[in-house]
Order: sequence, then C-alpha cells, then structure tokens
Amino acid sequence: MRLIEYRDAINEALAEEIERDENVFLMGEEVAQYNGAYKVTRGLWERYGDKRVIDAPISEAGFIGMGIGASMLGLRPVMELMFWSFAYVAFDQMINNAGCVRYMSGGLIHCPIVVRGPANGGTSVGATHSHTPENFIANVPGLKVVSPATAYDVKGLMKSAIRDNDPVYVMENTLLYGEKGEVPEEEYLVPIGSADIKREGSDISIIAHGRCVITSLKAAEILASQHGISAEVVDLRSIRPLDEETILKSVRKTNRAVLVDENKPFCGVSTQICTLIQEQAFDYLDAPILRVTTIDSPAIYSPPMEIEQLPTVKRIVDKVLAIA
Amino acid sequence: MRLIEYRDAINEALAEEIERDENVFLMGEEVAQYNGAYKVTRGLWERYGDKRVIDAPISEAGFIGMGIGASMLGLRPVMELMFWSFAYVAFDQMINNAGCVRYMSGGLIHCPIVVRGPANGGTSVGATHSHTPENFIANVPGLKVVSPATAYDVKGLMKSAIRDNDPVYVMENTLLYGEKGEVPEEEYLVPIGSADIKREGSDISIIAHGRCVITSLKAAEILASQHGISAEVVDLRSIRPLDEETILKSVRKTNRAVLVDENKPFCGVSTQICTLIQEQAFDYLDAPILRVTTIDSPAIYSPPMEIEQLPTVKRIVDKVLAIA
Amino acid sequence: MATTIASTPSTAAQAEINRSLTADDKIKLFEQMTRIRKFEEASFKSYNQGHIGGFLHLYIGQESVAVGTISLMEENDHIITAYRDHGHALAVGMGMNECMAELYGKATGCSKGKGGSMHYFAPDKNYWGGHGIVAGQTPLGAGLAFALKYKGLKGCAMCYLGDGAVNQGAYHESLNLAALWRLPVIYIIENNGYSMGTSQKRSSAYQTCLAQRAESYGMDWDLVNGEDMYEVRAKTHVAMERARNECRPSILEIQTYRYQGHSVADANHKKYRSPEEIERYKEHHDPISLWQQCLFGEGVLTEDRAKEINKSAKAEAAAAVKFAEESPFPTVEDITKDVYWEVDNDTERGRTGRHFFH
Amino acid sequence: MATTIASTPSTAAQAEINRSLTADDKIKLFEQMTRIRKFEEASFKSYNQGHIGGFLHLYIGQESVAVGTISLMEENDHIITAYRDHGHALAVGMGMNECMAELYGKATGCSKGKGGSMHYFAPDKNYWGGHGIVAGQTPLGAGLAFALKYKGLKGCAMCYLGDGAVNQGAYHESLNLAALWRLPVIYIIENNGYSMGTSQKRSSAYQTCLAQRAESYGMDWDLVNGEDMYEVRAKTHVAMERARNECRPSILEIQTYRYQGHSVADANHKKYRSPEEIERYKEHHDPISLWQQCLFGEGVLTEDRAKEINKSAKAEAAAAVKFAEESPFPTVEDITKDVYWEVDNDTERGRTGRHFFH
Ligand SMILES: Cc1ncc(C[n+]2csc(CCOP(=O)(O)OP(=O)(O)O)c2C)c(N)n1
Ligand SMILES: Cc1ncc(C[n+]2csc(CCOP(=O)(O)OP(=O)(O)O)c2C)c(N)n1
Ligand SMILES: [Mg+2]
Ligand SMILES: [Mg+2]
Repeated sequence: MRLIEYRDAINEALAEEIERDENVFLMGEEVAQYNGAYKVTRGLWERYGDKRVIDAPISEAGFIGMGIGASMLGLRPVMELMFWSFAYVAFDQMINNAGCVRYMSGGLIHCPIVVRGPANGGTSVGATHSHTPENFIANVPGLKVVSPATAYDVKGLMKSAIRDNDPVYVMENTLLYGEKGEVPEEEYLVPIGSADIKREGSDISIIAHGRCVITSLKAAEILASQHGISAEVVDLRSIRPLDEETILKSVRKTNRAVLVDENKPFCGVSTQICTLIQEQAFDYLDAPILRVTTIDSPAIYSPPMEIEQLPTVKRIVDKVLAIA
Repeated sequence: MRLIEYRDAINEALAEEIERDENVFLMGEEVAQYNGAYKVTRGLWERYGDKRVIDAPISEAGFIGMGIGASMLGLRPVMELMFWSFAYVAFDQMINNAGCVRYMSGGLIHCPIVVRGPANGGTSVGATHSHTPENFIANVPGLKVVSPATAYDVKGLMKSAIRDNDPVYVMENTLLYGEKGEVPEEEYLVPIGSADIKREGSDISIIAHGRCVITSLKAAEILASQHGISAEVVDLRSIRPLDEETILKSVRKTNRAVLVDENKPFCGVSTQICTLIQEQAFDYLDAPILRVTTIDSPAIYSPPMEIEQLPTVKRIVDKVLAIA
Repeated sequence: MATTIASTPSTAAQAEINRSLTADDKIKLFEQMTRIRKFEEASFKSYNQGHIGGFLHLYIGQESVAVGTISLMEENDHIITAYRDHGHALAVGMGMNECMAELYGKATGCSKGKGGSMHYFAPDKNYWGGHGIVAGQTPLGAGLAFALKYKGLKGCAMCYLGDGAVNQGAYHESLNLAALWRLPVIYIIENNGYSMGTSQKRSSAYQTCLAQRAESYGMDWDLVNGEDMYEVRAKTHVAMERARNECRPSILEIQTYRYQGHSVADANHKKYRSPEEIERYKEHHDPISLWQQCLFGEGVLTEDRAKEINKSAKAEAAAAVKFAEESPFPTVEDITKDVYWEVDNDTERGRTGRHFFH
Repeated sequence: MATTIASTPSTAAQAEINRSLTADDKIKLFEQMTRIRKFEEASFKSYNQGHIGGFLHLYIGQESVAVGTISLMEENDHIITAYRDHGHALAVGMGMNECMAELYGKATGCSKGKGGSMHYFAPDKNYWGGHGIVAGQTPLGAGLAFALKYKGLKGCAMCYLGDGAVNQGAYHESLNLAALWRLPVIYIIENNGYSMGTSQKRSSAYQTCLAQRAESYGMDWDLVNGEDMYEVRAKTHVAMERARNECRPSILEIQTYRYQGHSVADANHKKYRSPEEIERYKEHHDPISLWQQCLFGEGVLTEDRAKEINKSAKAEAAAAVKFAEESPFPTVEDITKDVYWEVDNDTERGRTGRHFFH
C-alpha cells in the first residue's frame, strides 16, 4: 500500500469531503492562502477557492462560534485551531454552545461541526502552546473527541468526524504530521468510538492514544526483545465515545495494564481508563494499574528537558517491569 | 459555638482579610453596590468603599486578566465569578496567565490571586449555568482549587486562599450559601491541602467534596440506621493540592470505597481519586471502587429531574450496598 | 455614520414599511405585545407560587422591541437572543403552551423541559434561542448570517443582546467578522439602561451611545426610540434591507426599559434605580399604552377591541398555565436523551463506543 | 480624537522630550537598536544551526518601537508584550547572555530555560513578558496599570500588541476597562502590516486605522511613524504623560515592518508580500539607518563610532552565543520547580497535601 504523511492523509480527507458535500467548508487562521501553518491544508484554497477555504482573523471565539451558528443552519464547518492550545479563548463557544445547544433545545438543534488542529507537546513551544485538552473535551457530554495516531486513522476518523451529526473535536499532533503510514487509495472510514489493537500481546496491556501509541509500540518492542514480555498495545483512537469493550477484553486477557497518556496527570484521560478497568475488570487484575503521564508541570521549553517531561519509552518500560 | 450561614462565613473571611492586608481587594459583577448576586459580599462596599470593593462590567476575561496582572505587582485580588460557569469566557486568562506565568518566568513571578464563586448544579438554571470545573482547574499544574462543604471550612479555606502566594480558585455552592454551621469567633485558618474526616466509620470510605459531602453524610446516616453499615465520610475540601494520606488511610482501614462527585463522570475528580486508591492501596481493596456522579448529560433544567441527575442519597446508598 | 431617520413618530409612520400596514396588521402588533405582557404576568405569578425553577427574566416593558423587529421578518430571516427570550419567542409565533410548559420544566415544553426560561428554541420558526451566557449568542448570530450568504439565500439574521453584553469580547470579535466578511447580520442592543444592578455609565465607556462602537469596524448603526413602534419598524427595516440586499451588517441600539427586576429573584431593583424612574417609564413610556393611544388616534383600534384583546390574551395565558400544570415531567430516562444526535437517531455511529459514563 | 503632533521629523525633534536628549543619549538609542539587531541576527544563525527549539519571532525592522518607547520609561513605568519580545527585553536592560541562553533552553536563561523565545521576563526591570497567546497580555497590561493606580504610584504601563491581535476579544474588554476606570495604560499596536501571512486588510475592519477603535471607548489615540525615532518618542511621551498625570489610557499605533518571516519557520514570507516590498522597507525605511543618518546629519555620530558600535554589538552577541552554548541545561528535577511559589519556598503551605501527580 502507498505510504503518505499524516498531514497529507488529513488533506485528502478534507478534499474528499469538500467534494462530496457542498456544505463542507474549512476555516481557520492561515488555512487558505498560506496553506496552513503546518501545511495540512496545502493546495486546498487553490483548488476549492474562497468559498470553501477561508482565512480567519485571530478571533477564535468569534469564528468558531460563527461556525457553530452556521452549523445549526446545516453547514458542516471544519474549523482549524492553529494549536488546540488556543481553544481556551474560545472555550465558552466550544462547550456551552456546541456542547449544550442540542440538549437545551430538547433535541431540536444539532451542530455538525468539526474543530481540528494539533494538541501536543514536544516541539519546544512552551507552556502556552502545548496543551492537550482531550480530557476537558471528553468531560463534556454532547461533544466527541478523537486523537488519531496514524495516517490511516486520521484520514478515516476525519472523514467520519465531518459526516457525524454531532460536534467532533479532532486532536492531531504536530510531531506526527510528517510521519508516513499506509493509506489505501480507495475511500474508507474509521468509525468514531472504536479502539484499535496496534500490537497483540498476552502479558500486559499498554493503553494509549495519540503519539503515545507510537511511544508505546517502541516500548513494546523493547519489552519483547529485552525482557521477554509480550505487551499488547491498545490505541484508544477515540476518547469519547470510548470503546470500552476493546479495553476490557485486552485487560481481561493480560490481567495487567499500564496507561500511557500525554495529558497532565490530574484527571487526565488515563484516570478515566483506570476507573473503568478497576470497576469492570477488578477480579481480573493481578497488579495495580500504573500510569505514565507527562511530568506534572506546565510544559517546559528547554528542548532536552521537554523530551523527559513527556512519556518516554524508558518510563513505559520501567512501569511495565514494575508490575509484569 | 455560634452558627452562621456559609455565605456569611465567606463574608467574614473577606472582611477580615481586607482589614488585615491593604493589598486585598474584591472585584466582580455586582459585588459592590448590589451586595453580590448571592449576597456573599453584603455590606462590604459600604464598609470598605470603592477602592476595596469594585463592580466590574460583564468582561470576565478582561477583569480577571486584569486581576492577574495586578497580582504580579503584589496586589491580592479576590475576584468573584458570579457563577464558575462563566469561567469559560476567561479560561485562557485563568489557565495560561495565572497558571503558567510563574513557570514560564522561571519562578520570577507569582500571582497571589483568588477567583471565587459558586460552581454547582441543583438550582434549575440549566446547562450553561451549572458547570463544575474543579477537575479542569486541578488538571493545571500551577493552580490550586478548593471546594469547601461547610461554613467552617469555607471561612478557613478562603482566608488561606487569600494569603496563599499561588493562584487559588475557590468553588462555592449556591445551595450551601444558606446552610448554617459552627464558626468560632476567633480567627482560624483551614490549610489548603488537608482533607477532613466528616464522619468516622469502619466498613467503607465514602469520599466526596463540596455539597456531595452533605449528601454523603445523609447516606451514611441511613447506612448506619437501616443497614448496620459504618461508613466513613472523607471530605476532600481541597482538590489540588490533595491530601492523599487521609484518603489512603481511610481506605486501608475500610478496604472499600465509594466516590461521590458532582463532576460530570468522564475525567471527573473521582477518577483521580480512584486512580490514586487503586495504585496505592491495591492490596487493601476488597471490592472495586464505585462512583456516584452526576448523570452524564448537560444539566437538565426540569427541577425534579435535576435532583435525580445529581448524586442522590439513594444512589449513594445503593452503590455502597453493592459492595459492602 | 448613523443613518438616522428623523425620529418623530409621524415621520417614521410615513416610512413605506409602515404605510403598507393594514389596520389588522397594526392591531396584530398591539395584540402581540399584549400577549407577551400577559404571558409574562402569568409566569411571574407562577414563579412566585413556586412552580418555576431557576431564573425568570421578564420582558415586561420591552415588548415593542421584539414585536416591532420580528414583525418585519421574511422567509429567510432568522433571530437569536439572550436569556430574556420569552418576548421574541411569542413574537416569532411560538405557542404560549409550550413556552409556559418549559418554565414548569415539563416534557411538553418547547425544549422538553431541558432548557428552562433562558433556553427557548424554535428552529422551525427561525428562532435559534434563548442563550444564557452573556453575549455567547453573538458569534452564533454571525454564523446564521454566514450560512445564509453561503447558501445564496437573501435574508438576514437579527441578533439581540443587552446593554451589558456589549463589553464581552466575543461580541467584538463578531463585529469585526461581520464587517470584514460583509455578513447580513443586525446586532440589536436592547438598551434597558441596566445590566442587573449596573447602569450603562458604570459598565461601558463610549462616545455618544453603545451602537456607535460600530464605527470602529466601519459598520452602520442607528439609535432607535423603542417606545415608538413605527420608529422601531422603520429603522430596523432599513438595516434589514441593507443586510438582505447589500450583505452589510448594522448595529441598532433600541432604547427601552424593563419594569421588573433583572430576574424575578432581583430584590434590589428599586434600589439601583428609583421608584420614580420606574413609575415614569410605566406612565409615560410604556410601549403598549403608547401604541394603543396611537391606534386610538388613528381610529384603527377601539376601546372595546383593546379590552377584548387584553382579555383573550389573559385567558390564553391562563390556559397555558393550566396546560403546563397538567403536563408530565420528563422522566429519568429522558435525562440522557437529546445529548447526541447520532444516539437519539440510533444510527450505527450512535451505537459505536460508549457515550455516557455515569 | 487623535492628538496628532505634526509628524515631520523636524517638528517631533523639537518636542521638549527630544530636545532634552544629549548627544550621548542619542547615540545610546542608536546603540540599543543596533544591539537588538545584532542579537537577532545571532539568534537567527543559532536557530538555523539547530541550537534553538520551537519558534523564533525576530524583531528585525521594528527596533525603533521598543527602543524609542522604552527610552521614556521612568521608575514606575512598566511594560508587557507578546511573543516577539527580544527587542523589548534588551531595550529594558536585560543582558544578551540570559536572553540568548533562554533561547538555547539553558538553566542560565532569563526564565531558566523554561519559557523560551516567547516568554522572556524581567520583573526587576519592570518587564512582565513575553506572552505567547495573541492578545493574552492585554488584560495583564491593564492590571499593571490598575496596580499602579491602586498603590498611588505615578507611572504607566505600556502594553504592546500586533496588528493581528486587535481582533481578540480580551483586548476590547481591556480597552473598555481602561477607559471606564481611567487606568494609566498605553496600548501600543506595533503595526507591521501582517499577522503571519494575513495583511491588515484581510484581518481587520476599521475606519482609517486600527488605533482609531479607541474612539469607541472615548479614548485617546494616535498614529505614529515608526521609522522616525523622534516621532516615536514625542508621541509616546504625550501618551505617557497623559497616563501618569491624568490616569487616562491611550492607544498608539506605530507603523513598522518586519524583515523576516513571522517566525523563522515561516517559509512563505516572500509569497504573501513581494520581495520588492521587503527591499523597499530595508532600503528606505530602516529605522536604524534612518536614525544613523539623522545623527550623522546632526553631527552627533561619526562613521567610526557607528562602526565601533556595530562591531561591539556583534561581539556582545557572539559572546552571548558562547555563554549560551557553554551553559548547562536544566535538570529533570528542575521540571517541577517554579510551579508553585509555596512549594519552591518550602513553606508549611507548600508541604501540605500533594502538589504533583505524575
Ligand atoms: C458571561 C456571563 N457573565 C455574567 C452573567 C450573569 N448575568 C446574566 S444577565 C447579566 C446582566 C446582563 O445585562 P444586559 O446585557 O444589559 O441584559 P438585560 O438583562 O438588561 O436584558 C449578568 C451579569 C452571564 N450570564 N454570563
Ligand atoms: C489566541 C492565539 N491565536 C493564534 C495564535 C498563533 N499566532 C501567533 S502570532 C500570530 C500572528 C499575530 O500577528 P500580529 O498580532 O500582527 O503580531 P506580529 O506577529 O506581526 O508581531 C498568530 C496567528 C496565538 N499565538 N494565539
Ligand atoms: Mg440591560
Ligand atoms: Mg503584525
């Protein structure tokens, strides 16, 4: 199968959906004429023009709120946040309007909007630019959030997100944009709400999402080759809805779990996974569930220290060895 | 000891700190001439005047950000959010500026600011007005968050918050404002980061914060009188910093835990407590940790249904009976 | 840049949009305002009897704004407002029954009892709420206009906000977008002089008025005397035509007054403004009385007809109270409905993965 | 309401604040601008060699803004800016060493390597950062001014922002607060014509200029030719005195230009603006060359002295690079320091409860 970059997989998803549905349009800062700060939307403005690919002023609350309003009337806006970190200036719109309007209207309204952009640390852009709010978003009933780790998944999930009739917030990763992966020529969708076993194993379940899946796969290699431990790597892909069956099936098989999570630890996504497992698979657990998260401070700038701050292969291996 | 209302306990704390430190001032919508939307600041503007008690326009990002800036220069602003639900329009200021500026300056700056107001459901004000963001705030290293359940605690914690040199976000509760509790005449502080055993017990630990503590105490009564179960009720009081020792000690004694949490369930505070207990007291647990949270939808308006949506005595009793 | 039409009643009455009103049309306007007032009075009573939870922000005194502006709506025009939303709801054609039932938190409410007073909706009537966060609706209003333009429909969006809401950042962001992209949106500031207990002077810095901030964005604006139905209609019509035909946004500031407290729970409202001030408005500036006088003067309305309208509006409100009282509450199962479209519609998507976590 | 001082260089030169400049003062201004440029050129080089992570937003072309305005600072004046913050840092007296070491992520950096390029701070020099979120610093700027007024200190806060930042809601909220409460703050829009790849025209709706939005709030404003050091100083001085003496805020829009891309990673910057445009600015509008010419003309500066200043600035920057290179990185233990004051200072509070959760 052909190999393409994660960013190009997104680009293809956007292009295909623009062509498929005239209500789909892209908006964000520098998405059009500049081709996107991270070149995710490269070529789309040239191809689809001013109506479908629109540069916005630096007014995230304004333009995302505008997109939410437009979605109520049936448009399907795909809004780029240059960084998910900038969501906090638009948080009220994203939570109270996109998240609650269906409920408060007794189901009369729905908002088929997508908000997408990178949410990750690891590029030395400091605390203000390195937030990973998937836990915040997943806390909000009414919203959906996905965090794809591969080119294949991001294309399939993006297309599903755009076709979904609820708000879907897609968290990408600047460090993955340049990673290549197999992506079929034919059209496909990846359903929101389904996890994926990225590596099968029998001794322990390593459960992760986003770029931590890649780090976990590396750790699994080392565990296999150097420690004779067979680790299963579960990629959540979708945070809400959550594929609990796949998680529980894996843990019931391996009886041990290490959760890997780029979120800040307090109430990070991994706390939800931990809560789930211990409630639903209590009797299957042979050891406490351990976590590898980002070290608990604002994102440090210093490039070598930021590498240490985020979940590392070594920390994953060590945690696994502590219980397996 | 004298009994005073929760709101008056806050009022006293504010008055005492205004008198103690000339850098302390209050600001918020309707806090001065109107005496506060919930009368928490009653009489303070009359007593302390325009300089110390200030009405703000409806510009939460603006005036809270302003307070953060003023705190960098040594003032100690106590900012009221009429509802914590309105924090989302000021979220960037509250997280990126108050939460990260110390870190990003390598410790050169600190922000002794307090942001306070009610964060709760149960008053039929609908989804936009019923958010409980203590899990969001506690996720952010650099911020502190407390959630007092009694008049005694709220006074002592408020005074500690104002004297703290880090940003402290105090989450009050409109349903508790009118509740009376014992508050000494003499000055006292309640330290941030210390939990409180609100009721001793031996069979199960019920762990809660905010108004859920009161609901849990009622459940504990029923468990004792009707089911012969001795429940210990642990009041977190402070979410971050968190008094893990008190939690663990209780669970190591009772070997069972039910967590009661008004947060929405996905990555709510209780997921953090669950993660802690299963990691640190795994071998002491005789049953899975169960949770009672808000039913997972935006806050419903319909008054009788909202009562059901929030943690109820019955749901707590049922969960306890399921494992004890 | 204020495109002021001279504001003497007679002049505004001569505007084409008003001259084309039939006697019935004029009476309809009177009837609409009366129905709103009676509905609000009934809900006030129900609130005080403990049948209604949370907040109740009454529209009494401001009726001419919703009725005047909404009377101009055409097929592709849309509206959106804040939490003081009952007047707009009735003006746009929502029934008293579903509105009252919503206040009672009943399953028969316009939002199935899930939204409450602040969160009315009727998308089938181009009414997009009912929003509780101050100015939170202002980007949505721009979005409605954006969608109209995107779809090539000739219409406009009217987005209402209060005088206190003008200091929220989201509103300014919306204004810049509206002007920059030429969106057919009209921001209507219902200036009742106060945001809760704070007078305009204590909350806003401005030149001559709040609408004038439009100039910052090169946008048209106008100041409107809200007690004059003809003026409300004439000036709003100008802005609507500008939006529909030229895709140019406007700000209108309509001067009005609320008689009750900010919400019914506002016990202070005779402290931050004098009882005399309130009385003066009621006596000399009441939009319903003034319109009634005007129609009497024009010989369009008789005392009897007016009384009849009042009576039937009151009866309609009483019937709505009865309807609300007799309606069932939503059930516990209903709590998790209307969260996700895909779940509600039992689609494949809605069945994939866990959606609820309690 | 623009209180324009005629902007011919000669007139501005005659302003008292400029007439009082000694020859040394004038040379110092030249030197400051030169040091900034050399620092930026050195950091540019280090970035391209891979020594610097993340973003690097260079100030080259805009030096007169920071140097001119900051040269007017008195004891109780404070500044705060966005992420394009190196110029302000050096102008306010921060050393090249700690600034360069910060870019290298070293423990000797001004923020101990924790903030990086966008997050410089020096509270001891009244410099409050360095902020990465567009317009996020604007309420903080109002807060600095608020604190001055609260404490009864005669001073002002200068808060810098870009031409793209003016469309963030927080900025407007700040303007209203500043005007309403008469805060001694000056918002300085460094208008370099672009926010990343978006020209002013594509991002903002306005009348004649961006500063004019001040009128919405009844606030003073002025438009400043940034290539003229005398004008920058003269007009800024007026605003500062207004703030210090009358507690009245202002907006100044200073026209300037950046030569490099938005950040060094911006590969597009010769696409969204023509190479000719960039060359024109460099040749005819460079603030350092123009000031040098001016000082040559005044006989204050000689060619030799100018060369010497250039040389020593270059040497200083090279030494800073060396310092940065040789400095140690922070350690893993450092990652969780500087999060909480109470923990860092090992107080009773800092020891109560768990603060970190990894
Ligand atoms: C962001 C936000 N802040 C505060 C509130 C609380 N609040 C509700 S209405 C109101 C006053 C608004 O006044 P105005 O805009 O003049 O509208 P009016 O009530 O007069 O119709 C306030 C402070 C809110 N709902 N949202
Ligand atoms: C809230 C927010 N949105 C977007 C960004 C990304 N961003 C950083 S700088 C910038 C352009 C700002 O342009 P301008 O204000 O003109 O300042 P300049 O870079 O020209 O100095 C953008 C879009 C950000 N940092 N914060
Ligand atoms: Mg008002
Ligand atoms: Mg710029």
